[in-house]
Amino acid sequence: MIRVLFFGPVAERVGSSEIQVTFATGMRLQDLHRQMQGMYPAAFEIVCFTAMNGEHVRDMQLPVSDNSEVVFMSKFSGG
Amino acid sequence: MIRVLFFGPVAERVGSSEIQVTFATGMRLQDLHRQMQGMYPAAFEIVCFTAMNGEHVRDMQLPVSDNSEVVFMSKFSGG
Amino acid sequence: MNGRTTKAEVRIQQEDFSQDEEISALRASSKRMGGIATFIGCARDFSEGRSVAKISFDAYGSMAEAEMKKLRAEAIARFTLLDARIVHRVGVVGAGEQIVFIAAGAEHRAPALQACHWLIDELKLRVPIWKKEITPEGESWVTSHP
Amino acid sequence: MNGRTTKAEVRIQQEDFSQDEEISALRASSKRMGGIATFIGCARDFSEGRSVAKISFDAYGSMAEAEMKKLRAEAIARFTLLDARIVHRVGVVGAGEQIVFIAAGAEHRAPALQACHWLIDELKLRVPIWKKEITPEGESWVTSHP
Repeated sequence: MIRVLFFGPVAERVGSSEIQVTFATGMRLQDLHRQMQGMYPAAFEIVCFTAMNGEHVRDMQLPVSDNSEVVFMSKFSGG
Repeated sequence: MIRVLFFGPVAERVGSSEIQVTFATGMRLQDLHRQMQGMYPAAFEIVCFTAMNGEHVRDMQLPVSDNSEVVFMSKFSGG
Repeated sequence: MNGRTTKAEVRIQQEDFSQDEEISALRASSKRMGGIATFIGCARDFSEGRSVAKISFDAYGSMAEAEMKKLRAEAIARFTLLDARIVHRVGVVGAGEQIVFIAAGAEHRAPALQACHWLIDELKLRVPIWKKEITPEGESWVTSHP
Repeated sequence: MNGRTTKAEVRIQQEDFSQDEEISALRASSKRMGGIATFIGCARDFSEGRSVAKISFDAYGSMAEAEMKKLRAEAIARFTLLDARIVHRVGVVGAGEQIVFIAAGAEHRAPALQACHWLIDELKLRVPIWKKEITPEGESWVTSHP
């Protein structure tokens, strides 16, 4: 299982702050992104950062391991 | 009478924080400066600013009026 | 060091913070500290032409705290600070209330002031926190960096 | 404005100051204040290779206060601040204690941070105050601007 988290404006557009996605062998971040984008197109209009297991990820080719925590995030507005 | 004030390191070298100088008609700041410098040469080695009646003065040709407060000051070190 | 228990240098919390308390914790780390620069971000009652009653913050808490810790360590190394502290509130903050606190202490003033400016700029870019403005007309998430 | 009596925006005083009190007075001036930058100068216990126990300040009080008021007005105009405060202690200050406090509040963070940096730099150049370091080996007036 992959835990996918959403926060702030993305969570609002998804209508949920966490969903579970079944892990598949050979899965890459871009596969997960594409799958989520298909399910929540409005939310993914504003997604511009991805984090895996608490770290910023720039390379979407990165493989996803089982039990990972992946977060698709919009631009930050803290401070 | 002119009140001449000294502060910090200048006062320490003069050995006093205030002296009275007799006013003379036509007196300019440079005259007062020269007179004080003759009396307290060690103090005037470190004097680099002059104030008259609470305002910075750059033009030492300025006339001094009677009852003025003149301050000969070393470089500031506040903050 | 002096027997008092002080709060962590980097925190995300709902409650307000005290500058006096933060500065005193910062100063306790070294008597060589000649300059301390701080920045406090407050909730404005007006933004882009609308009045704002409250601001609500959502955060990816574990990552936000980890990023703030990295920022603190980077600032200490980059500006040769003696110490630094970062506190960010989450939850609901009323207009005029404090949101974020940054403090940087160094031997001299220039590195402290530069580090403080750098820290708040980087925090806005790197730390996963989102604000929603609550106005009399409704609510909306903020997406720009003013 | 809100019925509390607050201290003057620009002061020279012997006693220590509270950041919480100063910041709360600053914030009371406007709810449009989004960014507050502060600078605190502290007495270091070490300067140019010697340990320093205390610092003693002498000031040309009336002119120092007038210059600090001019600095505040100039900073408010130059950086479009909503408010600013400057407090400088005189008399004897122990190692590690606070000497000077500057706060600048603006709608956004950049002008507040820039104004704070400008104010402490200009204060050191323009305000007639002198410090003497009291060390175990003796006393000496400071003449440089580190």
